Amino acid sequence: MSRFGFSRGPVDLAACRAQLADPAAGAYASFEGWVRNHNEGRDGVLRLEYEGYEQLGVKEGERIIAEALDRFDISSAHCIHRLGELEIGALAVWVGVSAAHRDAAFAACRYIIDEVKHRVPIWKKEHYADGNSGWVNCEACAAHATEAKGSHHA
Amino acid sequence: MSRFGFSRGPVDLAACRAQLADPAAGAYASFEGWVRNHNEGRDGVLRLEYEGYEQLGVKEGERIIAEALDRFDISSAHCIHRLGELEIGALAVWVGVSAAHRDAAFAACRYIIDEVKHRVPIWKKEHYADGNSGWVNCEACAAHATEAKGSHHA
Amino acid sequence: MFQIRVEYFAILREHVGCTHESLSTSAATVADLYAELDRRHVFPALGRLKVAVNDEFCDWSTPLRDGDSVVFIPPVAGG
Amino acid sequence: MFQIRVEYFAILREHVGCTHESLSTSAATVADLYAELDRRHVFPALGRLKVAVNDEFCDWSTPLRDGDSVVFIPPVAGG
Repeated sequence: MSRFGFSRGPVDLAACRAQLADPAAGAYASFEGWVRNHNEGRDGVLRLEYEGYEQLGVKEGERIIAEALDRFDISSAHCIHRLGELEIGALAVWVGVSAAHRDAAFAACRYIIDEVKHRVPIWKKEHYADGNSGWVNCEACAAHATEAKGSHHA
Repeated sequence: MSRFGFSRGPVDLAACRAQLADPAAGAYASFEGWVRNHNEGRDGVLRLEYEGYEQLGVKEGERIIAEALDRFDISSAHCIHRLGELEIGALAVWVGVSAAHRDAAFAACRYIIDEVKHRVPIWKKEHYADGNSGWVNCEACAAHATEAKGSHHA
Repeated sequence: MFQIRVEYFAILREHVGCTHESLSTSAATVADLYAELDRRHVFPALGRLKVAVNDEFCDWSTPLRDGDSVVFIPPVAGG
Repeated sequence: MFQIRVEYFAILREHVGCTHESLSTSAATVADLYAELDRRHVFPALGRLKVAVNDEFCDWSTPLRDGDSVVFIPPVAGG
């Protein structure tokens, strides 16, 4: 069973959580990313659109989960990321970790969400109340980096 | 509505989580304590029994939630602790925190569970496969502290 | 002499054999009350106990008043 | 000359106007291929791009082989 996955429909949180059950686990830490109505000081976010490079994304996601299992004393860890259009308040990403003790559960949960955000090829387009939209982390680069054009692989 | 509570029946996690919804919240961190089949190196835990001093417990729990809201930049935080007999795998305690950003959500969630474990008057009796049972954190004291008898308020 | 109610939880409840008792005492402080009850019940040694009066944590030096409700709090173990 | 498939995602997909293209090229490396396509599409400047060949991350100096599938990866923003 895969421990990292993409989902184009709502995530069944109870089912996700149940997969981490373990009679030796005394701690369960989870993290959810929710679509919020503001980002980097800009209000009026109406909805988000997530796009993923799925074939590479699931491999990188699985590597992150494997690293977490290797680095921390945990029982299991799973992560699911939504793709497609999401409204404010919707769940965008879920991470769940079970462990004997809470130190490891918290540390692994934090590790996974941090790595997923930085390494898994997922892109987020924000749609604003004023009718504009933009790809997060890309538009600012595109705007500021005209002079650096061509240095993409420096 | 109270942000810390005791429950003598199963906790409705979906309802608990829904209470923390906030359109400005991009992060939700939660922690659950599950009844595990071992404790402090001792295997064969069959079930647990939680007893609470409820009148003081809800006050202290509310104080902890208020401290978390004061110390961390979070939207909301709730905690529910089970009382009574629980089987292995059952949820014993749930903490949920929503926030704009994940740093604060994780930090506040960790703060709340740590403080609840240390400060809220709840006691846990373990029942073992060999027929023995014991109050966690009390039996060892009782066994080792005979010579220190009477120094309870030193 | 005044009336005090004492509630027992967990290991102390099991040791004493009841959830609460009402008693007349002339104990000046919470610590004095504990010492008086310890002579009767011979409480198990539990390390650092806390104590609450009228459902709030308090110091062992807190003076007792008529009608107070007292709880001796063994080491907790929530979560 | 060999056949290469290039997939586009997110801001690059919108810029180029298609999800993928197949092309014949003599580009020796992934970096050379990017430069060749940049002349045609004039990609937006995106800071540090990553690149994948056959669904694995790789260096920009990776040599291209016939039948390779290439993806240029704009800055990601999951979560």
